[in-house]
Amino acid sequence: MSLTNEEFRPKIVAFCCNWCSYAGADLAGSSRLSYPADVKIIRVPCSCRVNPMFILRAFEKGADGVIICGCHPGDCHYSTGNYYARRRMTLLFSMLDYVGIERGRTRVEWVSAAEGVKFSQTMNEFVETVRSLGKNVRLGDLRCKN
Amino acid sequence: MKKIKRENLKQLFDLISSGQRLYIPIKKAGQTNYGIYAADSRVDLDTLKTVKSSKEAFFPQSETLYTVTKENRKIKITQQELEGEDFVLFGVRGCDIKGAQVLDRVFLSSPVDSFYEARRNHGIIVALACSEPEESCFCTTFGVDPTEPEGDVTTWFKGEYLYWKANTEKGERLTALCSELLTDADEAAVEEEKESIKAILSRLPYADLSLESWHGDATNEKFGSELWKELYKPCLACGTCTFVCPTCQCYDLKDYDTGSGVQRYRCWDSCMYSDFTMMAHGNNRTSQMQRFRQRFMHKLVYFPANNDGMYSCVGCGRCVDKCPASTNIVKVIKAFSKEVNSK
Amino acid sequence: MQELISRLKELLESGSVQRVLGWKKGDFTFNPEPAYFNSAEELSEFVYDGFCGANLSKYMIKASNLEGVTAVLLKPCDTYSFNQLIKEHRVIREKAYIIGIGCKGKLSLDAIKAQGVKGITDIKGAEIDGDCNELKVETLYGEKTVSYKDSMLERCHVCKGKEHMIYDELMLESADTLDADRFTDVEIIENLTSEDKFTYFQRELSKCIRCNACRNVCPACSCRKCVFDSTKFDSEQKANVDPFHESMFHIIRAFHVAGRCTDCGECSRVCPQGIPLHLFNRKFIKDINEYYGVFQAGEDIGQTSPLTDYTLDDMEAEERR
Amino acid sequence: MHGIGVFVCHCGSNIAATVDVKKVVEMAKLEPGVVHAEDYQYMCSEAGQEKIAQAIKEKNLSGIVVCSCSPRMHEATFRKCAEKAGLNPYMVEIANLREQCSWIHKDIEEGTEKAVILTRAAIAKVNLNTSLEAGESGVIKRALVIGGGIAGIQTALDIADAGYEVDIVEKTPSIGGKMAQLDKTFPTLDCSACILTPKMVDAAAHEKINLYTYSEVEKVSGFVGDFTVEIRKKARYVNMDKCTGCGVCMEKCPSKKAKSEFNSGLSNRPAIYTPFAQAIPNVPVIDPTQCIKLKTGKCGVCEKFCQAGAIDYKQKDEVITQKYGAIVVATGFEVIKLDNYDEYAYSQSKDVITSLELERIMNAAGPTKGHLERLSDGKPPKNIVFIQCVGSRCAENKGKSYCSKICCMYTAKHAMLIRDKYPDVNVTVFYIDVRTPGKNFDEFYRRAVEEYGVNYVKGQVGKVAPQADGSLLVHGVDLIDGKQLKISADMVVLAAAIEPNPTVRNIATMLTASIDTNNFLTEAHPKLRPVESPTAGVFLSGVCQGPKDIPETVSQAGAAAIKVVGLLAKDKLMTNPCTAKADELLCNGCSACANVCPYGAISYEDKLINDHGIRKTHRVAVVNSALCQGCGACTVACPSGVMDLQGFSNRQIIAEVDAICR
Repeated sequence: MSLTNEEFRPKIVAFCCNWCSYAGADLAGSSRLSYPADVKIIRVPCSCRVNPMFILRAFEKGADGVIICGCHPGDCHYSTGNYYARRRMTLLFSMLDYVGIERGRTRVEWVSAAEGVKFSQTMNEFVETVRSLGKNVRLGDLRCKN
Repeated sequence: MKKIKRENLKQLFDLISSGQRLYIPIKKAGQTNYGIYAADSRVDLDTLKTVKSSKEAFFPQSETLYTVTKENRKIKITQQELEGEDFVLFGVRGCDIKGAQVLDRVFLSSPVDSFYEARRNHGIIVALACSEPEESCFCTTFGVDPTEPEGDVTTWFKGEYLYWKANTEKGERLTALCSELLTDADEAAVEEEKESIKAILSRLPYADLSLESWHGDATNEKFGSELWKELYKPCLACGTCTFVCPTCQCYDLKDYDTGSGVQRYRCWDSCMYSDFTMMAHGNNRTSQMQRFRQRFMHKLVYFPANNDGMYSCVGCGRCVDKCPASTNIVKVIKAFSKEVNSK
Repeated sequence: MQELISRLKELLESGSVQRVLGWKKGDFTFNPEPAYFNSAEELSEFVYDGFCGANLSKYMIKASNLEGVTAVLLKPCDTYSFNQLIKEHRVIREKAYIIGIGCKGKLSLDAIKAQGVKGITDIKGAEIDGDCNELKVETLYGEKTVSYKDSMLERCHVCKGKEHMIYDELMLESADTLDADRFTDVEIIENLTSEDKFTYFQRELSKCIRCNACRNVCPACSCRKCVFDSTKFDSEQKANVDPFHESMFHIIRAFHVAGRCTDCGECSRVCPQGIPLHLFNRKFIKDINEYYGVFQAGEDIGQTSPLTDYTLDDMEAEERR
Repeated sequence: MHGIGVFVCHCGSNIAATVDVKKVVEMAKLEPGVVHAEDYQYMCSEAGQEKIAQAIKEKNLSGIVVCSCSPRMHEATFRKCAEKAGLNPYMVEIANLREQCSWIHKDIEEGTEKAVILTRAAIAKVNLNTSLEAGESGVIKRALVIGGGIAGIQTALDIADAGYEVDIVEKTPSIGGKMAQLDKTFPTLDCSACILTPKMVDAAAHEKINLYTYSEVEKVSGFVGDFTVEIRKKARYVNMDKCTGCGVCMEKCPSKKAKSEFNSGLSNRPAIYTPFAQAIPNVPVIDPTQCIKLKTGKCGVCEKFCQAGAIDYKQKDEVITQKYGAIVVATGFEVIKLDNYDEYAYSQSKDVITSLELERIMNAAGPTKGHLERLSDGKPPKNIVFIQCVGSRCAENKGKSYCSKICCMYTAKHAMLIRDKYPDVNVTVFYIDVRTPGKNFDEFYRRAVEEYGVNYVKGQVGKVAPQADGSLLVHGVDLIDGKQLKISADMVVLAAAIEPNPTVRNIATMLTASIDTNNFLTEAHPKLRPVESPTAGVFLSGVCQGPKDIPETVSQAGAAAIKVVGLLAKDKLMTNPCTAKADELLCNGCSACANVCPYGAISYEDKLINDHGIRKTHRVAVVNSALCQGCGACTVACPSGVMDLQGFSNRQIIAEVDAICR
């Protein structure tokens, strides 16, 4: 069913909170902690800015995995944003799971500005998981799969 | 007149579909709709009405018209290829066939819709008489004969057999293709079946539904009626009636960016929607009453006015069955005749 | 029933309400439609029986803009929706005089037809005054008898109970119709393999014709302009052009009503393709109950909706089962 | 008409080594809207910025993308550069080609491919950017301090000294707070009243400070720079202008059964009272629950004796409305209720007391006139046991998980004072740890042990059992010796945990300031913004933010004051333009957005909306851009997508998604 060959390069969209994970990604960069180039980061002010529409849109247009990174619970720059994000994403991802979208294609991770190592590790793991799942064929617009 | 045993129908479908696409009512997840036949399809010719009508075979819910791609800073337009292969549309009821005739008026009059035309030319219709009409049927009001629907081939179920009569040259070709499975039959059984259907038709609850006062010249009289202000009220403004309707033909044109090009496609639209024909200045029908009125005025007044008296309702009764608010064209027709009678 | 009509007349004649929002007889016994009655005379057309399934709370959004007070007939389950609409400022409480009416289970013509009944011309036994045990169905092809229970809408088998959450007065008795657990089907799907889940939903959703009946009937879908009709996200969709859009629409719709959906079952009732749309909403309800504590939208106006709330130690997305 | 300029930075070799910048430039030129693309060694350098400015002017660019290091590094730089060149600073987007591309990808092909995609995403976004203007709002030059303890007093004094008007709202009849109840203070052992009262007097006398005692904040609306607050001045039944503070009324009052709050309930007070002798204002209040006249209509003794004619039984609560530019919360603490700790027999024996009660007993103005005696029989105690961490550092749900921070030090103080004054009294202290991080704190504790011979036992007390002879049998354990101990004591002092004043919940709600699970107010940042609340214009002073001793409280009070002064000194506040905005044409007015807004920035108005010629009044959301901090929580709560975030709009993010997935 799924393509699992070595050559498969998944498209990964990472939504990162400006105050923590995006800075964590910067730290991973300045510490030269590599992770696959498949990961492309979109900067958002807070994990609570991530609308389920964005996630489905990414899958629609051909993403193979979507990851949301925010501040650790309790550390939100806006004090409550990641708490809302946590509920939203828990429910949304549970729903995607329920309609048969492989669980490994979605993930939420809390990464602080100081956690460059965690950022890089998380991305390495996530890409590996998505790669093992192969191309996303269940949740995408077929017209985009050229 | 030919016939084939019911139990051999699968062979017939396999045979037809071996050389061309076969659209046929298929039961999937509890509902029967037209679909492309495959060996494992659950063909369902017993359900009288598919949820969606057969119009989809000629006028799909959405279809790409052309694609725009970009090469460096230049753009390139590629037209979608027209239907180029024959296909068979099997088990079409009289109402849906009449529906196609209504659509022909729209899409085949100048300027001709080439996408529709190509499909229409390549489609071979195998009609099926309605052995068991249902309570919501009122096709006879619109001049449909469900005892002998006009297709390239007309078929009847009677007892063990499906009776088969080719009407056109296309129909003869299909008959020839299936000749190994069809055996000769006399007309008696079919005549008997037609009589049986007629008997039921006369007992249908809507058998007496009258279109008196509904005609192309009724615009002024009907448009301003106070009745609309009450009739529309249950309407939820969904598109169920328009999407199950065999004659609704409105569509929207939209673009979709696939990332490697933009596809311009058209898709069904519904005059019941608040954003139907939305323009920069807003909408020309601003209330649901107006939208509701438009649908019925179009079917029963404007369309006959422009099409030699042909109504764009065929009496299939799908909207009667499916309206979530139990409002429908029959209630509208009746409301007005009550008004006429009370005057 | 007579008592109800008398009371409605009284309300209209006394001028304490300007109109009644109820049901009008259809041209069959089984297709009454939601209707307004502006005078006592008009009530001759009034009906309330097992086929009056529509949740009139949704109509109260518009009725709240009308002059004066509308007497609205709400079944116990409809009152949850009404409460939720008050909470969201979509209806005006003072504009409604709520008659909490009894309910003995609402009928589904599809469920009756699914019992092999064709060409129905008349159905008796759905009267609210009756015992609602059996339906006598007259058809073009003879008379049949079906059990009332087997002919009920899915939602009535998982009834939330006979209690009205909000009302000004109560009329008519209700019956217990609960005989199933509402999460059973969700659990069955949850236990499928990912592949089977996908196959199941694709089969169901491939039938969707995007008529928007589910959305337009839904009391929680009360947006003045739905995202799927607007360009807010570049998200306008008019048709299920692609299997993706079938899923997208229903997932997002369910998400948007999560924590607000009262599980009134209208979406499944009206779907012309018989898609069990409640399975989406119930999944969210089940998850919310399990993850954040049992919550019933519309039960208590003062309660915070689970999606506009949080606790510091909520479960992480990765911890879900 | 769009004209986008793309500027690709080499960052020396930081980017150029693993990204083919020329290729990025060439690919960028093919993107829609791009009319100019170039690369340069260092875009952030003066010469680089000059190139950008020149291109903006010459090509009349409507937006620019700078492909460089992280926006966290130089976004501000390039925005300024754009602004100088006449382009709105919010028409700038950064593609992060260094930290998130060149530095982590070694392969030039891979790096270039990703760089092209990141650039594409930034171009897609900037195509949808709109010019944003930072808004301005005025500042009302007046501050409100909620709470009149040492934290509130100090904050008010510091603000007032800087020249701004300050109001203190104190719910009890006098300012002074908990510190007024203390006898001595550690680590210097000076008299609490001696250092506090002058400050109270200063506050009362300060021309910029206005006291609202016996008053409570009832409603808060508005936002940073412009809060409107309703304050309820509870009826004192004594005319403050007429009262001379002679005290005759209190002496003559026949109703003397009320427990004195000031003496922790250890003595009684009259129905008409001032909490303590040095109360400020020195104007009594009548406790309506105790006053015979107010309860039955008979009596009127105080009125009869009041020569100033200040008694007014008809006085009513008064609600005043005042505007403020900043609000400081200084609501302080309470000692926890000891209901969950009955193993220490607090409810069973009068000789089991809290440390705060001991403060009163030791105080010359206290119930025992400062004599150390048992409350049961008035006898001097011979053996006193102190139990630490009662309700603090509690693992179970029984008490508080946190350390109350002040108990170790005040217990050392108490032990020392007792041993100093009554050398024959044995003092034992049961402790989990002794925590003395503070200037001269550990020295203080060691003096208690070494010089004053206080017996510190590391271990916990399981039970205090009152005996028939009136003594208390303390069952403890000595963890160092590993022995069970039974000590016969005649007084047990509990170092009960402190918790935020329960009124803070209500106040936090009014201020939309967040509180943590323990009801302490949350600071904007635990390290870098410890005296600010996440709600702009709201500041934190004292224990309401977390347990503190007096010196810490006073320093935080000063810090809060300087933050307030910094705010009030501004004439205009610049607001972050990346705020949420509702499309009122389509808003449902459902309140979903307001329910998730941490700043209370969203309100609703009934507005006449013209929807393509159809005019109707709708309830629509209105975002106060001065309050909105731009988190975007509301945008997702909004089902119809009507609430959008400027600078990170739905369509902008969607465009980025599309560009990346293309």
